[in-house]
Amino acid sequence: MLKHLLLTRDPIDHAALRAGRIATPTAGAVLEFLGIVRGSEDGAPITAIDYEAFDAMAEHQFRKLFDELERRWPRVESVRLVHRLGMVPVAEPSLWVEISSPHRGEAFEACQWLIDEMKRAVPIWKRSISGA
Amino acid sequence: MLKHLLLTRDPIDHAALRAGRIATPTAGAVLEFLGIVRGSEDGAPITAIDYEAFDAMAEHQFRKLFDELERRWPRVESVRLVHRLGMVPVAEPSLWVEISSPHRGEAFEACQWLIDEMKRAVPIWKRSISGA
Amino acid sequence: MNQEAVVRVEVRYWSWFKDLAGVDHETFDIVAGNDLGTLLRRVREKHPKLEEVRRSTLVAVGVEYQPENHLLGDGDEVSLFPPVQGG
Amino acid sequence: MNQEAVVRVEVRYWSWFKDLAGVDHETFDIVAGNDLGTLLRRVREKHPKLEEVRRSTLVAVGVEYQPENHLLGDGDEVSLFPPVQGG
Repeated sequence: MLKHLLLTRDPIDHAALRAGRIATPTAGAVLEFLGIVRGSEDGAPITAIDYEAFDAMAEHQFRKLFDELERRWPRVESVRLVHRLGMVPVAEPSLWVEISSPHRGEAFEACQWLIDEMKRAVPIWKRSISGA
Repeated sequence: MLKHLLLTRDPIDHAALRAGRIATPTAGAVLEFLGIVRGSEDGAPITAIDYEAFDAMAEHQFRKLFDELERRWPRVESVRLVHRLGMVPVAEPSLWVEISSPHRGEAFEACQWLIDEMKRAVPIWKRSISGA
Repeated sequence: MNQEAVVRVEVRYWSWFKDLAGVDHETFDIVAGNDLGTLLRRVREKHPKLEEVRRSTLVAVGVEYQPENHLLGDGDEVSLFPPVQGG
Repeated sequence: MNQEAVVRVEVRYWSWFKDLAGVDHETFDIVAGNDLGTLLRRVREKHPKLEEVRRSTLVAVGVEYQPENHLLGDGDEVSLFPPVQGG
């Protein structure tokens, strides 16, 4: 299984990520998820979210989740995940996840599981920034 | 809710579709699904799938599904679906679906529901083409 | 008598049902007010191979799925097709 | 005696736990072989605001989550942080 992880302070470059996908004759399903910073948090308007990570632990925990994903869904061919850190303005993505697999069901299951587990175990935190 | 449907004999142009996405300050989740023609069908190698549609009925049934999706997930902001028809070579996408919503859960649910319902109700059929 | 008026419907076959019927569409003259089930019996009598796939046949009138008790009118387009396979 | 040997561990605070502790990291000298729970009691005595968020505190040694009976050694890095919020 191809596993790609990137924690980056730069904007997420979809086009490059998508161009980097390796097509195989067995991958019938590709699922992409974008998590995007919304303009309000708990009902109050915000202008950005500042993401902080314990980088070394975050990478380690993501790697463990990738390995567990491979055990649970051995036919998944590729999992790629990019999490942006630092200041992410409203309407820009903070998270990009792509799962490629022979069939649709396993891609949906694995993608949701991975995001759920990330939100349980990967040490990344957010701080809302409001305007002016 | 923005609803966009295209049945086309042309290749699916991801880049243009993605560029056409309208970002809103309330859309926190964007899910994209690509269904791709695999290199084998029932264990035998193939080179392409030829998709046939009863176009008028397919469009009507898709529209009904979009309306029902809106009733079930009223907070979904946008659903866009492109199905390619005619000859689709192996490793090229036949289906592209994008759901945009405030939160992740409803995007995953609505996307899977829409594809399941399409496979139940929308009159599109496939014929495997093998080489030479 | 009025109920004996004859109307014409078009029957269309899709996907490999075209091969089973040997045509992709044809017309049937039926008694006005007949239902879909009555037409389907005639279609299956004419094309026995369609009788064999009866359980996996989907039927629409125009662009809507309809049950066998749906009443047909002049100019209706009736479609018969196998399970759909989009995606 | 051997078990009274003193070792030094670094404690790191993340996210708003830095505000509660007033520092982002500090060192503690502990008796070799002490477990994580013993260290955490000292940390919370020193920083009462961290006692208040005890139930929502996650604790790691190095890059792994560890239970309170995990034994600490010289140079260990212990991290305390609130529930994670990636995505």
